[in-house]
Amino acid sequence: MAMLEVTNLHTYYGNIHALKGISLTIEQGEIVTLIGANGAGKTTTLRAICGLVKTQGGTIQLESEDLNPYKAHQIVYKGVSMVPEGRGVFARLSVSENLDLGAYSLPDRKTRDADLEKVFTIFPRLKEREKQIAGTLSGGEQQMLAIGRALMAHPRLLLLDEPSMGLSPILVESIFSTVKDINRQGTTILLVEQNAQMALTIADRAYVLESGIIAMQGKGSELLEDPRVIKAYLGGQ
Amino acid sequence: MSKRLFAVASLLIVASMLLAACGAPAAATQAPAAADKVIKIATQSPLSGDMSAVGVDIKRGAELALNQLGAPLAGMGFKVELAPFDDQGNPDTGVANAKQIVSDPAILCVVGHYNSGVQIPSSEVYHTSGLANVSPANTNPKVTTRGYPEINRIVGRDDVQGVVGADFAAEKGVKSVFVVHDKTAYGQGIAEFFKKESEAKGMQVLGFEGTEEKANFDALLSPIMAANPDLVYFGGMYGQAAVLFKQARAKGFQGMFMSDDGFDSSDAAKIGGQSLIDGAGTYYSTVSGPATLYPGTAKFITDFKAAYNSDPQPFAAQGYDSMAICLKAIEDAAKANNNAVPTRESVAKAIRALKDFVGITGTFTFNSIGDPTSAKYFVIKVDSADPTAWSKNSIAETLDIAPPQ
Amino acid sequence: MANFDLNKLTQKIQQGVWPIIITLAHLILGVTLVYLNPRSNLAFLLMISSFLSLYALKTPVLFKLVTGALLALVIIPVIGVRNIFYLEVIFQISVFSALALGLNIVVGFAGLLDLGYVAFYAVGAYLWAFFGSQQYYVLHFAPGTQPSNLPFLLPSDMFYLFIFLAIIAAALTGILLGTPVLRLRGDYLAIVTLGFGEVIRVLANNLDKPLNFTNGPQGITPIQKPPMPPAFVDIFNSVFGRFVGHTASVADMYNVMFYIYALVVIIIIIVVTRRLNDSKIGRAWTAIREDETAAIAMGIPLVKMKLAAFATGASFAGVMGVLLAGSRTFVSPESFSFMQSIGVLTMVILGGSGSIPGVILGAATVTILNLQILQGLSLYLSQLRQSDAVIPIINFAWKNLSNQLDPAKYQRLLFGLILILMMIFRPEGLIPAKRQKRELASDKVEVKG
Amino acid sequence: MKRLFSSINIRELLRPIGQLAIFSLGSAVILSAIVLLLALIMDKTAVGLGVLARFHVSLFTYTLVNLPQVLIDGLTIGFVYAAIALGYTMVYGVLEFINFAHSEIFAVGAFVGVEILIFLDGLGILSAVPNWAAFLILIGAILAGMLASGLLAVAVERVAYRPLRGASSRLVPLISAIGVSFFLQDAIRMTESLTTGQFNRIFPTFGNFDDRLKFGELPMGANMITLGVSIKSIIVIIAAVLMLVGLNYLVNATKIGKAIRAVAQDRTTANLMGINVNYIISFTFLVGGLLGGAAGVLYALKFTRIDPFVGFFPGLKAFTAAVLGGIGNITGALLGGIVLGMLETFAGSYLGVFTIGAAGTEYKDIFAFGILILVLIFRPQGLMGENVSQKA
Repeated sequence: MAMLEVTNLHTYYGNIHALKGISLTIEQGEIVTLIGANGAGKTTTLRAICGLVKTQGGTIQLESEDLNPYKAHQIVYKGVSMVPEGRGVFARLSVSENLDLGAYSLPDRKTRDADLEKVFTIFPRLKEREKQIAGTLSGGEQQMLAIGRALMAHPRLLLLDEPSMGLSPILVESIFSTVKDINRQGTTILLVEQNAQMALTIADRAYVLESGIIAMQGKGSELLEDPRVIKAYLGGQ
Repeated sequence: MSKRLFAVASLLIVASMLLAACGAPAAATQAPAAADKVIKIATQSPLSGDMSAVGVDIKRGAELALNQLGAPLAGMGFKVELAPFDDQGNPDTGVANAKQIVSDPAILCVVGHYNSGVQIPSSEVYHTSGLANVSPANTNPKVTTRGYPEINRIVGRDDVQGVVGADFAAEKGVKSVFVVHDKTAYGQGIAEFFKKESEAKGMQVLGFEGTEEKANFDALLSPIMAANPDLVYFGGMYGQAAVLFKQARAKGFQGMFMSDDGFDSSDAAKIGGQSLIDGAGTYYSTVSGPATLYPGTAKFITDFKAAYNSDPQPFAAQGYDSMAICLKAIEDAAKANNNAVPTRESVAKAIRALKDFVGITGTFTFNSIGDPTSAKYFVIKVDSADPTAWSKNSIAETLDIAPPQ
Repeated sequence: MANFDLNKLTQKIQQGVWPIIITLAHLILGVTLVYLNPRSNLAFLLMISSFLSLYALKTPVLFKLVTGALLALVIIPVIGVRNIFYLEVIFQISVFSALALGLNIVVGFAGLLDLGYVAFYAVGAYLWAFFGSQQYYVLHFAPGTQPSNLPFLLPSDMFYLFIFLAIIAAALTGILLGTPVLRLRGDYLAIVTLGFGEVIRVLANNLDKPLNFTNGPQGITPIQKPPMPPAFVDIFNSVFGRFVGHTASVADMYNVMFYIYALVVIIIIIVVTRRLNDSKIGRAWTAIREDETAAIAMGIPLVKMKLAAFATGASFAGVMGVLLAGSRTFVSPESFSFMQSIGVLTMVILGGSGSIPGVILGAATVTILNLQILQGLSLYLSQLRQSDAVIPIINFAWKNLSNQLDPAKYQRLLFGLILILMMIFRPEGLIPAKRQKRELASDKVEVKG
Repeated sequence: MKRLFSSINIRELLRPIGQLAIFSLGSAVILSAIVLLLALIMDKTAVGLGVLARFHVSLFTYTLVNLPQVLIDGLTIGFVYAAIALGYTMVYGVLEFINFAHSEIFAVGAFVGVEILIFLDGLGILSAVPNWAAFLILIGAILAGMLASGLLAVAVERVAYRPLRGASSRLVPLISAIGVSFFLQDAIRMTESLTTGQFNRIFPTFGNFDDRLKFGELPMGANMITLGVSIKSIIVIIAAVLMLVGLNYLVNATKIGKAIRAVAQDRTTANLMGINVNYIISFTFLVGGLLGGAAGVLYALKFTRIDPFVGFFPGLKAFTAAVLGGIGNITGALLGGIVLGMLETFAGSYLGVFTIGAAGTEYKDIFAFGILILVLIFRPQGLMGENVSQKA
């Protein structure tokens, strides 16, 4: 049973046909990445999965359960967490309040302290800044906070939208290795990335999106060597 | 899209109107026979908005009078109808209504208005078409000082009522007053004349303040308490006056309160309660006679309550009397016209020709500009904090005063 | 009727000579009915609505102009003098159209919500009320205590000069208020203008001491009207007298005169707004309305442009104020309440914010609703209540209907409902502005490309 | 027991009370200093005015003697404004939208509370009850008013605001709110007229709410000025403080409060946290309505008479107070209310004397709006508002 199975997904923005029949599968424990040019529909796919975009045709199934009837805030309760593009931290709340909001979907707070410890071991920087207002954090710290916050919800499937955006190469490196760590501890990850090189390196499998359809798919390492991918996304000659 | 919609709409309007036009003559033929004997009397008062409490009751008073006193005209074969208009307390609406009223030849008399600001421009319209107007509530001198033969009122003028109050205060030995008014044409008008007369009688006017505030008089009360006058006078309606008096008493003011005929409502006792009785007590001047002098008033209150399930507001009784005067004048004019529908001019003349017409609020004869000659003015003392005993309040003084010419 | 096809029908009536025929039929029918039933509200509505046919149907421009002019300048005055109530309704429609068109510049074009628009109206009205009356001589008298038989301060033909002075005074007031507050965000501005409207009303109510400028709540009266050339009355009577049915009095002709003045103001506003709208200023307003941040980025001087809109809108209100003072010969603070501001705003929103024909339609609808329909329904109900009629099916006697349910009493309720429903179902109004449509269309193209 | 205490955040309970004390004291001291200074400067010039001549006191003495009572009155009305302002601020904080209809929601609360009391009075219950029972009945009426207003606010949001949430312009919901406000005014009037035949309602007299606690007397010439505060003013003040503390706790120290703040900042991300945004917005309106309803009944208690248009002016003032303090900020609403109430009372009490009768109480509203415009020129974000850049 696949963790997530998307079949023939269609969405529209007004009259614009944004996703034209996307199908993809994510198995338990995998890191899968979606790469593609700007406007190819990567973010739309993520937003459709977590319920922020209405689908018009096709199914999204999480462990064989159809997600279509659920609204965005209900899907969180199903174990899907998303780290949105541009991080979306609550700038006027403190770091610890942001993290608490991550655990909003959990019924009681018995595990809160343990969860917090866990996030702080992954991102020690956040512990130092626990009382700080999130808006005053650096870009990298905000990205850590966004990921940590998503983890507070105990997700089975973590959706990451452009975690490398606007970060220095060193930070990107560290974020990606953290993502890999999170995955090793058992969280399935769907990663959308502009930085195809990095994404393909850590991903088990990858899909290439072009104008709303899946143009290619395969193992991360294979796609890294595919000439078409190199030409289009890896800046090769 | 919208242009298309309108095009279709106008086509449909034309089509339906054509049909209606074919049907109309049939309806029109039978109308005149009955319409000949229809007489309408219009009322204009604010029926909506925040002044409608009083405005609606002016209309109801008139309606009650029409129902109770319409018999003589009905006996002469007339069907008398009420045409109530809502002036919204707004001069624009009042003038438009006035023009609608004068363009309906069946309307022979108008009872209205509540706001002098509406009455003055609207009566210009009545005047141009000779339509009689009896005002139940407008105390502004300008209503009649323009000298129009159609415009009458049955209430006292600001310049008299203020004087009555001040004279009474002087008799009571009041040495100093603080005058407050509600910043309406009515309240301020009375207050100005009260102040003028008080100064003339040698009283000290310690303050003269206007306020539109309806609830929180704390800020106003500080200077009043500091001045500690013998009398606080309020020119305006009971809704504000009673609240002010209550709050003043609560702050420890022990002097006398006085107000005008806008205070004449049992709700004043409901709001003010015991604070009206405490200290040197509460008085109000009024042109409408108390039940003891005018038995009609008590009956009016009972009838009004039976008909509308609420106590009459100020000027409801005046609305009743204004309508009664209209009815009587139309009856007189119709008799003079061989029981045919009289002209507007003759109705207006008939009102001025009335001699000692006995209403429920007084006995009326109109002078050459439409003020009641020697209107009776009363100063009434509030005797009980119980609202149901309001009509049993005692008369402290009765005055017959002719209005200034 | 089963296959009723709206599109086909509209196409058909927009083709060939049909539009001209329908328009003329509408007009002639309306005028005839009004002429025959001088007091029928329905007939009057039919006649007035022929402006809609004139606007909506595809007829040659010359035809539109000639018919429109004939209707506005000949037929309406004649019908109006025949029944002065109609003239009053039309006069108020034109006054409120002018006010709504002025507010439309502020709300519709520049997107600034002004909840105190009547303040500028008041400035114009009180300007002429003070100088065109005897008020100058009673500066030292308390309201109500002044002597009578005072002279007027200025001759009555100064009225025309004061129309121009009112433009300046109202525009200056607009700038005075606008300069500090136009930096604020839209909804703050709305509340501040609301407060300002109240301030002007309270000032009008209170400036009777220490010097009596406004005569307080009693209001200023009499105010002079501009002189009426006697020839005007004579000519009207000799040309149209037999159509009217009675000789027109000077008072009637004053109504016609003020109606025509209001019409002139409307035409000037339309020309000015059209000109402005097609100019750099108009484009700047659109930019500000659509996206303030982007407008700043484009180098648009925000405060200056907003002030321009504010002052233009204000000046038109000022002119109408002078007309009001002259036509009513009476001005009091009651005419400038918050309710009045909301009424004008309702007209703009209902008709179509930013759309000139829409705003006029809105003004006409609200005025007719208020003066004719609601009052008419109340009168009708009151007649029913005085009769022995019974509602058939439920067997309910009209007599027993509570008179708390008079439609005329629920104007606010209706205004409120109109505002809510329009915002939910048709925020762009009855006749939406054309420019917005164009923009939406171009948006789509851009995205597709 | 220990657990219970550890789960209540004492600091969040005490912090607003401290702020309150500072604000009240601060504005009192500043305003007093200003008028006293003015009085000192003008001391010689205003002599001869009727009031002063009668008691042979100087302007300075007059000002000083009146000051304590003016401060008490200003504080009371300030707390009323603050209580209403909390409702505006709550909704504005979350939706950045002026709930123009809040003044009518306030009025509905007042009417429900007063109608219940009138009904009980009609049964003859109120006149006989002892003071403690009167107090309980009052609390019951307040709760009923709160409930009615809260539900109404939720319904209004659902019907008139939610369909507009995606609107292009901020003016769209604002105009709809103005529509709701007008609709409700007449709807209250219609209901009251049909059921009771009139729409001016009067808060029945019962209990000892009208009694006055006297603090002492101050000499004014030959005259003594009594200093005091009525029991109902004390009730109003205590209730407003409770409302503030409760609201502050709800927003800053509970899970749902955190969700409210999250929704206020970023609805999409809040959604991704599993927060049902529609539910939170409804809840916000509920809380705003509850506060408005309570304020309505308290207002009726303090000022006795209500009508369907009763909400308009207090609503406008409270909104002014909220903007003055920095709208969207709970503490700001409180500060704004206190400052506005004080200013207004000072203006109303002293303007007449200081201008030798040329301008009096009637200008106190103008004074309030004037201050609002001034503050907005120099601090568009309000006294306590943070200068947060507009969110995208």
